[in-house]
Formats: sequence, structure tokens, C-alpha cells
Amino acid sequence: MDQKSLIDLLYIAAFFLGGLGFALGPLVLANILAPCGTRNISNKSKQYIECGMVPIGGARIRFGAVYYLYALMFLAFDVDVLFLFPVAVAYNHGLVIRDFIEVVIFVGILALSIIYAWRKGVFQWNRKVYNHQ
Amino acid sequence: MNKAAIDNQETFVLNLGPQHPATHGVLRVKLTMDGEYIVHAEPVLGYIHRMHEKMAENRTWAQYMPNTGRMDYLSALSYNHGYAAVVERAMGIEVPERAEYLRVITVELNRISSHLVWFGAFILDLGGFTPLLYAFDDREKILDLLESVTGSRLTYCYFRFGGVYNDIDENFVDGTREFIKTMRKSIPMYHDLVTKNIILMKRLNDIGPISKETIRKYGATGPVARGSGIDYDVRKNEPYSIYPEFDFDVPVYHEGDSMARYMVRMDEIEQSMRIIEQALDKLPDGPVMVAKAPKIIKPPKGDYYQAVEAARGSFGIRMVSDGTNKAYRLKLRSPTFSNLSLFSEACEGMLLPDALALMGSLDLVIPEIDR
Amino acid sequence: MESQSLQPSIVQFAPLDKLLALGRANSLWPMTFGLACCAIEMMATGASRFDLSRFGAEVFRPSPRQCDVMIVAGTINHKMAPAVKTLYDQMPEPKWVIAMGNCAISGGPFAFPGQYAVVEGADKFLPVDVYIPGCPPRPEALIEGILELEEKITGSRRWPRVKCE
Amino acid sequence: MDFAKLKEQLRPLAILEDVVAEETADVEVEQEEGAADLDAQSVPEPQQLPAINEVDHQAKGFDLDVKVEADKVVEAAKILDEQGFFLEAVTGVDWLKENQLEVVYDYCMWQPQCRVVIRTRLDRENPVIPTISAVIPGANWHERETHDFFGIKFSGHPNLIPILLPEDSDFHPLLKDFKVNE
Repeated sequence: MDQKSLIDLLYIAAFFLGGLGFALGPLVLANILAPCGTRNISNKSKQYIECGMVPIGGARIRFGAVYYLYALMFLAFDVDVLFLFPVAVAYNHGLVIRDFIEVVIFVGILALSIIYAWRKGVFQWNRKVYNHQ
Repeated sequence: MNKAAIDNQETFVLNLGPQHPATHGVLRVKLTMDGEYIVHAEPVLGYIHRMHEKMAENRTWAQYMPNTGRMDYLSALSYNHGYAAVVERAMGIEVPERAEYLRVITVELNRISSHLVWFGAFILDLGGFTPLLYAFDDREKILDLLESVTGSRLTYCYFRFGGVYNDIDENFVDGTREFIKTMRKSIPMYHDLVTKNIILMKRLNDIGPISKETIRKYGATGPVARGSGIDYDVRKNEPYSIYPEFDFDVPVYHEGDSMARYMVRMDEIEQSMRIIEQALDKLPDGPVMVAKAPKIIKPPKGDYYQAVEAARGSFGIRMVSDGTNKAYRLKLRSPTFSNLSLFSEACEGMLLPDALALMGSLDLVIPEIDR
Repeated sequence: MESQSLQPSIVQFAPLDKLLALGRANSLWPMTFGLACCAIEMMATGASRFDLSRFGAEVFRPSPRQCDVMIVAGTINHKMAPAVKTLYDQMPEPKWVIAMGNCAISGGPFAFPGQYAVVEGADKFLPVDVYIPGCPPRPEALIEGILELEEKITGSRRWPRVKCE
Repeated sequence: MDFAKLKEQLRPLAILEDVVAEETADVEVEQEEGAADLDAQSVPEPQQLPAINEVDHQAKGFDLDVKVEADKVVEAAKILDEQGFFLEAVTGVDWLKENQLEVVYDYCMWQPQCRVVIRTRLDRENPVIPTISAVIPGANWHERETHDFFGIKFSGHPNLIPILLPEDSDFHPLLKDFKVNE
């Protein structure tokens, strides 16, 4: 384990711990600093928020597939942005046309899924039709 | 929406509940939803029922005037006007000329302030926050004017049987003219900022269409009716006070969708300003209160009806008096009660955000529905 | 009122609590809980002229989970009381209640003998911290109420108190 | 507005009231057989006139005032609905001394301006009146509210549960003899 890879490992460990700290830190702080337990009158603290009313019926029902497609679309955009971070770090030696073309191809392939969804009409959010009359 | 979907548990009931930013008060709508589409909407009222009609029976006629300002607090002066006019009709009191002019000026100022609150809140429902700040900024100017004359900002109690209790002075007149000048500059700004915005057009054009037949079947009046092509304005159709002396026209749009109702109210602001200008030009001098105002108000036996054009529709009062100094029965016909009753039929099969746009375009004030 | 008292937090340092109190006092997130006429005055306070954001309280959150203070602005009637209790329970600690307007203080104009629908005052079932009289109270009164609540939280008043001549 | 046509249609519905002689006697009493279902047991010795009277709008605020039998309300609603009227309000009035509940239907019209009031009296002990929400859906909520405040049962109403009072409330506050129990 020569000197250089050790330092790289240190960077990754620091980055990882920083992320973990940012994620878990507020949770821990909030729990120790806030008063434990809330005052309540009709002990409805744990009830779901439904504008002050008791929710009618459970939430576990069969809902439309369009919601699932919408989540997929978010995933497509999200992965798109996620990979742009390392891309920005890797191609950092000035504007070189070759790099630019590579990034465009990368983003283009990811964008293909969005165009496909657009044509399939996911964004129209029209109603699903029941065929089991 | 076929029956199969409803009973095999693919719909869920959502509470657009009492505490919800879009209901502007405590209206609860039980929405049976199939995904994003509304299968059936059932408004539930009564969360702010404040017994106005019961209070009328143990208050003397003059004591009840503050109540009228607390029903529809956005156009409270129209309610004062309705109540004062029905008692004056019963007792045959003649209101002096100047008092009638003051009544019309303050009622129309109040209508503009009510439309400004509606405008801010409606665009807030559709997601835009800035127009609310502009609208409330202009509205504060009106509130300053009305406060200098009536003494309160929101729940007015300015009218008396036989006139008004406080005369206006020079800087009220200059202040009103100044306000109309600035308002004439902000209206184009509102249209550029909001009406010509493509997002608003997409959110309002042919959303929540209401046909003339539905309007008639449910008895909706006011801007909701005028948005569907019905030329009904109590000031024109059943003239009261001195409205016949002013020439103003009643904006009517025929599309019947939310954009039409939005445009009707925006044009009404302009019409109200025309009325105020004419009223200020022709303002006569003279007393503001009838000479021999009766100390004890005892309207003769019988029942009387009076309708006035409030900001939300035709507000009517049916007054049954048995000759004593207390009302025997006072029925308050609130315009939003009928306007909202067509909501469950109008929003069948709509998307939830469109139903909220429709509800915003109906311009609801919930304490007026629950009375 | 049967609600319990405020339980202390796990870690307690005097200077830390003072710092937290200062932070909480100057970023009170009210809940959009407009019942009646006072709601319009609350909106006017949040709008451009009276500008509640000068005191850090302009973020009106609709969901009770994200609010610190419940401003009861309007009349509570018997049909609405269970919903108010539920909303109060669902608010996380530390939470405060401001009773805005005569209706929230004592039923206001609707508290007359033989009335059947109005709960006469929010303190019948809520631990109210600040009362703002008025029907409706002016926006300045609501701002004074929020400053009063800040003084109650931090113990000292940072803003000058208006001396009425 | 020309009331003649409207009065003709509403005349058979109006209940016969024994009116004091000096009432305008030009309206002759036509005791046609069609009125058999009316309560014809009161033999009309004193002058009986159908209770339709035109009212001066300036003094009272409405134009036509018709007293109708309780079960004629739906028919009146149909006639006025065809003429293009819309329902303004349904009002309940509690006449404790005469031991009666009165229901007043306010109808109004856009063009030309005309207000018609249909009144009916119900016995106070069990006030039942047929609902007109089949003819005019707008009346649904008005009737529920009148049921809330006066306990008048609207037979045939789709869901006659309290609208302004809490769902489980069984008291009717606007009755004159209403006492708050708690």
C-alpha cells in the first residue's frame, strides 16, 4: 500500500464520513436537543396528516401504473445528473471538442429514455381504462 | 366511471379537509379519487357555523348590524347595505341623497378590495406567490381610505338605518381619486404579470366548464353566473339605492370556464372604479343621516326581501318581523352557498389540481357559507 | 386542560438552551390555520406592507409537522374542535399557541347565552401562550403578539416596546 | 313581467282561503272539479279566493306571493322551473303561537326581473314536506339546512343528514322553544 493510494483512500474515507455526518448529524442533534415527547390532548400525534381529519380507508390500495412511470422518469433525470459530477471532474483540462462530443453522447443516451417516455405519452397522465367490466 | 372501479377498492377517499391552504377557510371536501381523477366530490360544511340567524332573534335591529360585517368579511359593506336596505324598506325610511352616494362609493371600494384578495389567493392556489403581494399592496390603500371613514379595516359596521354615521372629508375624496389613478396603472401590470402568462392560460382555459343550465339549476349568481354568459347583476336587473344613475356595464363572458370567471372579476374592478368616479363627480351636499331617525326601530309586521349585489353574487335577506324590536326570523341567502353547491357536479372526472383551480374561481368565503 | 407539561430534553446546557431559544424565537413557522376574518388580517400581516418576515415568521406551513406556532385565527366551533385538537397533537415539540382575535380568546361576539355551536375560547382545550385581542386585531397587533411570544421564549425583548403617549 | 300566464298556471295549486269580502272581487271563484284533491271539505260560504296576490315590489321586495298546500310544492317547483326561474332560498319560520312551521321558497328570474314566493304551512308536531331536489338539484343543500334548523323532514331527500350542525346532532336550534341542554 504505497503512499499515494493510502492518501487517496483517506480522501474517500473523509468524503464518506462527511456525507454520513451530514446525514445522521441532524437526526442525532434533533433527538437530544428537542424536548422528548410532544404534549397532546387527544393523543393523535402519530396519526397521518389529513387536514385535521381522521384518514378514511387505508393507503394500501391498487393505484394507477402512471405513478410508477413518473417515478421511473425521475430516476432517468436523476441518474443523468448523478453521473455528470464525475464527468465534470474527469474532463477538466479545457474545452476539447473530443471531450465535449463524449459528454453529449453520454447525456444523449440517457435522454433517449426520456424521449421514449414522451412518445409513449407518460406525461399526458391520461386515465387508465379498466377492461375487466 | 364504471362501477367495477369503485367497489373493488381502486378508489380512495381523500380529505381536502378543513385545514387546507386551498380552501381558504374551513371547507372540507370528501374526494373519492381514482388515481389523480376525482370520481365524486362531496363538500362538508359547518366547520365555522356561527349562528348568525339565531343571533338575529335575540338582538335588536340595530345591535345586529355588526354581525352583517362578519359574515362575508371581504365585502362586508354590501352586507351592511343589504341589511340596512331591508329594514328601511320595511319601515319606509327615506335615505338622504348624500348618504346614498356614500354608500355606493364605499360598497364599490369594498368590492375592489374583495376582488384583490380573491386575485391574490386564487393565484396563490395555482402556485404563484408574487401577485398576492402586489394585490395586497394595492388593497392596503383601499383599507386606509375605508378605515379613515368607517373606522375598521375589514368587518365594517358603517351603515345605519336611514344613512351612514360618518361623513367623508376632502382628503378621502382626493385619496380615492389618487387610488383610482394608481389602480389604473396596476391593472395592466396584473394582466401582463398573470393573465398573459402561458402557465395561467394552460391552468385555466376550459378548466371546470359550467353550463348555463347548471347555473340555473343550482341558483348560482354573481361572477360565477356571469362567467357562463348569464347577464344577471342585481344592480342592473333589480335596481336598488341609486345605481340606476350610474352608467356602468356588466362584464359577461360566455366560455363558462375558470378563465371566464377570472376575467369577469378583473373587468369588474374597472367597472367599480367607473362607478366611484361618477359618484365622486356627482356627490351632492346635504345631511348624511335622515333627519328624524327613529330611536327605536320597530318594523311593521310581515315579511320583506331585499337582494343586493355582493362581490360574490346576489346576497338576499328575508326578514320576518312581528312588530317588536327584535327580528322574528332573519334568513340570510348567501351567494357562495349556492355557488358551491354546483361544485360536486362540476368537478366530476376532473384532475385534482384542476378541481382546485375551479374551486378558486368560485371565490369562496367559508363563514358566509356556514353563516 | 389535561395536556401534560413540557418534558425537558435529554441534553441540557444553560448557554446551549439560551442559544436554541434565540434561534427558535426568531424563526417561528406559523401554521396556515385561518378560520375566519382574522385569517385575512393574518394574510395582510404576511403580505408586503406589514411584512411578518422582518421577524422571521413569514413561512406559513400548511402541514402541522413543520410548524412551531399555531395561530388560532377565528372562531372554533364544536364541529371543528376535534380537528383543532388533532392538529395541535400532530405538531412536533416545542410548539406554542397564539389565540388571535376575540373569538379565539373567549368566543367573542358569538358567545351569548343560549349559543349552541361555538367553543368559547381556544384555551378551553389548548394551552394558549399569547392572547391578541381585537375583532379582527390589526396586523400591528399580530406582530406585537409574535414579539410577545419571542419575549416569552427567550426571556428578553429585543425589539423596542411601543410607548403609547 | 306579465303575471297573467304565470298566475293561471299557479292558480290551481293555491289553497283556498276564505278571504274577507272587500278583497278585489273581480276574480270569480271557479270551483272546477279539478280541485277535487284540494281540501274541499270547507264548504265555501264566505268568499273563498285562491291565495295568489300580486305584491308591490317596492314595499315588500318580491312580486308574487302564493300560498300552497304542502304536497303541491313539487308541482309549483316544476311550473316555475319550466318558466326559467331559479331557486334563491328555502326559509323555515317557526310560528309557535299558531303551532305551525312555515316553509318559504324564494324563486327569482334573470330576465325579466321577477320574484315569486311560494309559502306553505306545516303542522308543528310532525312537519313533513316532499323534497323538490329532484326538480331543482340546488334545493338539496337548502332543504338540508332547513331540516337542520327546524327539523322539517323532506320526504324523498337523497341524504337528509345535518349539513351545518355536527353530523350526530339531533337538536334543531332555530325552533322557538329550543333550550341549550349542556
